[in-house]
Amino acid sequence: MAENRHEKLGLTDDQVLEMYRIMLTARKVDERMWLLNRAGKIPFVISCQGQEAAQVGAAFALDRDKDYVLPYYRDMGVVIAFGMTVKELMLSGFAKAEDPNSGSRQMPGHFGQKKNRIVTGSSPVTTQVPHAVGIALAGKMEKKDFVSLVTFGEGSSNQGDFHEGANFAGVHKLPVIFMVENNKYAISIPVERQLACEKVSDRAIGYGMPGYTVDGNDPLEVFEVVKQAAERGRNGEGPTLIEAVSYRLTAHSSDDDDRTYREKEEVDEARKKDSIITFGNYLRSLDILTEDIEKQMNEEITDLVNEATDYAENAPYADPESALKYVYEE
Amino acid sequence: MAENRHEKLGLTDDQVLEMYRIMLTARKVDERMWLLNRAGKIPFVISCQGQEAAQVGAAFALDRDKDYVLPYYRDMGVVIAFGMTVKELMLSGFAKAEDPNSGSRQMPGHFGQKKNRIVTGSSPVTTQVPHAVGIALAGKMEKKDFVSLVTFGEGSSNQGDFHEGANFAGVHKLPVIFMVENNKYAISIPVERQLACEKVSDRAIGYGMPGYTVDGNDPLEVFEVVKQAAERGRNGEGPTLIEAVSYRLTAHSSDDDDRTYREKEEVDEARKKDSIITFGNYLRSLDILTEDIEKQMNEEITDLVNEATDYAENAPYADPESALKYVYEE
Amino acid sequence: MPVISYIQAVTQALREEMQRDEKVFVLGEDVGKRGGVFRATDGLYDEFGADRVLDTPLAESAIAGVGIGAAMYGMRPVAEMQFADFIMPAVNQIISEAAKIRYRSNNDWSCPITIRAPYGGGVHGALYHSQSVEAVFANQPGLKIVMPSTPYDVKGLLKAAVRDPDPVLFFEHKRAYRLIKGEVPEEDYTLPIGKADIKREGSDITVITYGLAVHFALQAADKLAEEGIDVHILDLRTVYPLDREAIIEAASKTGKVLLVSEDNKEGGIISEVSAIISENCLFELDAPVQRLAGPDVPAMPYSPTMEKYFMINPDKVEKAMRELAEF
Amino acid sequence: MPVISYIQAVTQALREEMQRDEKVFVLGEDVGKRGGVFRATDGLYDEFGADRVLDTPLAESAIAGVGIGAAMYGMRPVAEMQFADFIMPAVNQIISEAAKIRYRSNNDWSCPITIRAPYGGGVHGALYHSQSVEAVFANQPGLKIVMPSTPYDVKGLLKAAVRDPDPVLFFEHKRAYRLIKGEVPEEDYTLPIGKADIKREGSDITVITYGLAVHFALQAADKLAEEGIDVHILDLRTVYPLDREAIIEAASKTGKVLLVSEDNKEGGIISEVSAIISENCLFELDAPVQRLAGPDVPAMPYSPTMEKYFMINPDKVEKAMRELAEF
Ligand SMILES: Cc1ncc(C[n+]2csc(CCOP(=O)(O)OP(=O)(O)O)c2C)c(N)n1
Ligand SMILES: Cc1ncc(C[n+]2csc(CCOP(=O)(O)OP(=O)(O)O)c2C)c(N)n1
Ligand SMILES: [Mg+2]
Ligand SMILES: [Mg+2]
Repeated sequence: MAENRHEKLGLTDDQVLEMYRIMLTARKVDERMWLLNRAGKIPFVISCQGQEAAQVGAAFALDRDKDYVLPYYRDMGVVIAFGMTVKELMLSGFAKAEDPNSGSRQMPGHFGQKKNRIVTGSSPVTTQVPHAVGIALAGKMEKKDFVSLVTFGEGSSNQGDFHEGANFAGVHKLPVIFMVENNKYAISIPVERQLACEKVSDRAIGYGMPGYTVDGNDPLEVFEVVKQAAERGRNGEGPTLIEAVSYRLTAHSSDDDDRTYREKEEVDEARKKDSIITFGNYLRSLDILTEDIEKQMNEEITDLVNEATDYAENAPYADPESALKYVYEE
Repeated sequence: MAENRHEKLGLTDDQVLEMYRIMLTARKVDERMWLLNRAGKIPFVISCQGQEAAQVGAAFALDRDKDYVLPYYRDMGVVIAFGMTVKELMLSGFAKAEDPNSGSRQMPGHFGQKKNRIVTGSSPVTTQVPHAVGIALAGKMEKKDFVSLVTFGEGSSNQGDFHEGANFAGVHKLPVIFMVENNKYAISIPVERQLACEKVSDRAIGYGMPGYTVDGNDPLEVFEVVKQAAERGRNGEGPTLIEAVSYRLTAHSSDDDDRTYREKEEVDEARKKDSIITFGNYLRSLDILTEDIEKQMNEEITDLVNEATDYAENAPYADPESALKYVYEE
Repeated sequence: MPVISYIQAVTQALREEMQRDEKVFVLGEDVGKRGGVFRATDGLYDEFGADRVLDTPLAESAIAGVGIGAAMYGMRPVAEMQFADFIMPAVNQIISEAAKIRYRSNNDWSCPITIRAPYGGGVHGALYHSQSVEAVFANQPGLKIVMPSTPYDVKGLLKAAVRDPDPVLFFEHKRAYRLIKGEVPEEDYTLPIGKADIKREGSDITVITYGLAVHFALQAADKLAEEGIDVHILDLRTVYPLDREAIIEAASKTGKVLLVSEDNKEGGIISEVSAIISENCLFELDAPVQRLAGPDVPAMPYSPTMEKYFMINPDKVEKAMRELAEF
Repeated sequence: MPVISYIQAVTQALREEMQRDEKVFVLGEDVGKRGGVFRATDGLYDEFGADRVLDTPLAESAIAGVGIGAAMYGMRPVAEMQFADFIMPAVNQIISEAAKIRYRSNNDWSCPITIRAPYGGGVHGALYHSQSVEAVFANQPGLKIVMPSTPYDVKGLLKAAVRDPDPVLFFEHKRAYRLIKGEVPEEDYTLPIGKADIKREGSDITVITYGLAVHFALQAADKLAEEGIDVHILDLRTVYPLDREAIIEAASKTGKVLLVSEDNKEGGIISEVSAIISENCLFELDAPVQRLAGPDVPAMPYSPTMEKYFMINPDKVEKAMRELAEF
């Protein structure tokens, strides 16, 4: 039996089970999206696969009734944890009018849902970083005690907006958590041809904030460091930079073919550390994820995904002329 | 008598005297520009005062027949060392047609002179940083062994272009020397409200390069570290980040009034460390800058500045219609 | 009514909006203690403190981006770009983000930010402190671009911009700052963004312009009036999206139209004005729609000779008006 | 002559220019081993190696800025922006730097860079993978903007861009990449940047357009020909600076002009075309100059219904042509 690590972090058995359920839900939605794409039913998929642990670990470390998240396109785990439903995700995948993220104006993965404090995002990478700083600034001005969590890929940490946003947060000691999901690739470019530093967290000192690199396949490690960062933020101690290292298990997107630039062996090796397996094993070895629970969970999620798929597939497209709406306030 | 420090660095007495001469020349040209500005004869001045030691120390550490410099607007010391004449500087100050930097299209301080490998610069800060990387890249592709030196203020190190350029140079191990002239202010903003890091050189590790912070009032300290950086660059060991700390002795520019945001006492204190005084004293104490030499040097420089002023004042303006030239190759 | 300068109108508008609404705050380079390099935020730091008159690091993309984040949260940020020329690093935040936030979220989120910047030439500012940059943004639905000409318009439109639920770029002519003075009421008022304004009624020729050039046109019109040429002057005020009705009406009124802009000629705001007229008023026109603008060189040079050659001025406007009147 | 696709013409031009001149090199995101996300640089990595087909970090301002530095040194960089939508972070480098280097240095320095980017919609690309961005840059003297419509033009103009002594933005329509095929000679040739091209001679109405819309116009013209309406089609090819003579000639030829663009309507390239016509051809016109363009919304949505609503297509062009012919 493995050592119980989550208790020390203040997490109950129910909570870790819930974390696992969300990770698994994200994975299953993602897998379904690929099937639908290959069947010609949805035009585009971009995956969370391999990053669910970091996403759900981070989300659980926040106050999901108060804090703001600025996810990037892979963060299905974050947005499910923050309240987006599987049906809503499927509506987005099928580009249907009811998609709450964008009313089917944006591709899937471009999350946004105000009622859940999921801040609308775009395609050009890293633009959300200064937004997270601005939201934290607003909170500070209004004497609120929320924090903002912004995520992005390791490649995206090379954009100027990362640098400018991080320094701004550092100077003004704002409660922002910058979390890099280092999945070792930016499309075809491996991390060592993307970044000259050893760890992305090495950049933290340049902005006067602490930096941590953690195992992104371990939701508990991520939970712990994000929890501390959120506390620092709420205490007025400023921002934190966190790097969660995992691996991108799929091609970059449904338009990509990763066999042209990386070896199958490398991917297979990474699959062994897949958090769905490793965190599942942790929970199994502690008898938290029992056979019964697992069976039931699988069934529930599958039902959810099936229903959502059916619903979304049959849902109506937006009216053509609705393309004219909401350029400005109406 | 002070300890002789320059010999160990491989600098002869003549060379350090020449360094001092260029520092003093830059200072005197700058002082004259202010007088001319106050007399209503030239519309704008932006100063090198307080940064001459770093500029000349760095320039002397390079191969001035081979290396490229991408100076910023305060770098009169750099460009004089690289071959720009006092007359040329005055032509630029007076906005006369013969200004070699821009044919009087740009304000003074916007240096550029191809024959001396002084790369043309603009007003938006930090854009020159990626250019320096591109020039180093070209050199590497062509198997040349020159390095490029790019300078900018500490405030400007917050621009995205610094981050993007530095990381690019780091990944591709290019022979670039990034030198921050930290003069403690960006217009009215003191460094501690500009940067969240303790030292700008703390940013180096984020780009996988060594970073050094040195006394920018000491041309020998700057010389030493830039010399090493140039060697690293030529040996294919990649870029270096150097921070030279001094103080901006004048207002930001002739349009600024620094009394609105900083105390006279602070400026007076900084004046005591003025390199023109301290490096002068070093040379005097070693009997290198004797009374005779100093007198003669002062006279020569004053004559040079006088002649240049007269020449530039009487030189013709550009033809109005020449504004239409050189938008594209002609 | 008190007479104040163009820049005083900026400061007054900001002060009053900050007093009116706690969610309004100012951010930018040197806007705090220094009160801005042009002193547009003069006194605000003392009145509202460092938190609401926020000196930022030197990074325009962050100034815009942090402001956008705060605006999405529900604040009313007024970001200053020190010179319009230095808005370029923030283009991605403005075009990809601010302009598209409402649309891309299907009206779930919005971005009520105002971005102010001094633009324009004739101040020995050389290539990078003289530019007109509006054309870069004047094709981005979701944005509004305001370029006022008088203190009255500045104050009313800046207040409207701050209260606007969508992003507004507010470009102030830096040479107008101290040169242009005018009456401004003491009571609170706003002016409608998106509406052009007739600055002079006339019947012989129509001049459509904006910014400092409005004053050049007014001066030239006074001269031509002595010769019996009666000039109608429309001040666009909002250059994007344009006030099509006002343009069509003004062009149709005289059938002879001169468009004036300080910006380069090709691809400027007045090209769109011309296209609107062409689409709608062809059979009302008695002469080709003329454009007077800067030459197509990158920007105006530093040297006084070349700067003067580039800049439009009352004489150039007068000459173009006379030629059109005589057509 | 061999028939190749639009994207093959891109690749051929790059390969041949790299073979011809050692100073030519390619840089961008995923251009190396991956051969580009659209495979425009397919095979170049194997032929020329990692140094001349340079995978860069994910940072567009650096891609442009490093390219500009190399160009100032004397190289001939061809930078790729992965999508035109992602050129926005590089706007400062392109507008403040590339465009102004020759001018600001009084001809001492120059910047012979080519910046390629796939633009345009109709590929389910949604808001940020469908945009036309040319209008952002089409008011910046010092730049040239090329937007070819056929494989022949692509190859000849891309080669000309690489050899051009000044910065060229080269926008390739991503839907044309595999859709449009055409004959391309095997011998080396270039086409003149700055020159429009008559794609169809006709005498009843004139259509002026560029990019993929040229093909829509040609298709529509074939249909109208059956009804006896003879359409003249001018392909701008270079959208900045515009070929004024060719525009004036084409407009004057029929007196009825339809301008077509996939971009939003207000402030686009065709506004300037209209202004040129208005200034020069007023008395040759038999109908108002019409514009057919995308609606003024930020960009085309993802959902197929709304995307189709936004995009121009042969039917919309045909309808607008017929209306004009019947005017
Ligand atoms: C500004 C910008 N440039 C280019 C792209 C195209 N693009 C989309 S994702 C991507 C790679 C991102 O890599 P990384 O940041 O590591 O995130 P990952 O996809 O690996 O999670 C690129 C180049 C983009 N979306 N935005
Ligand atoms: C992109 C950009 N933004 C703003 C300015 C206006 N500006 C000119 S110098 C300056 C301060 C620069 O400070 P620093 O980098 O520390 O250099 P210093 O002047 O102190 O040498 C500012 C804000 C500019 N030139 N470019
Ligand atoms: Mg990645
Ligand atoms: Mg400084």
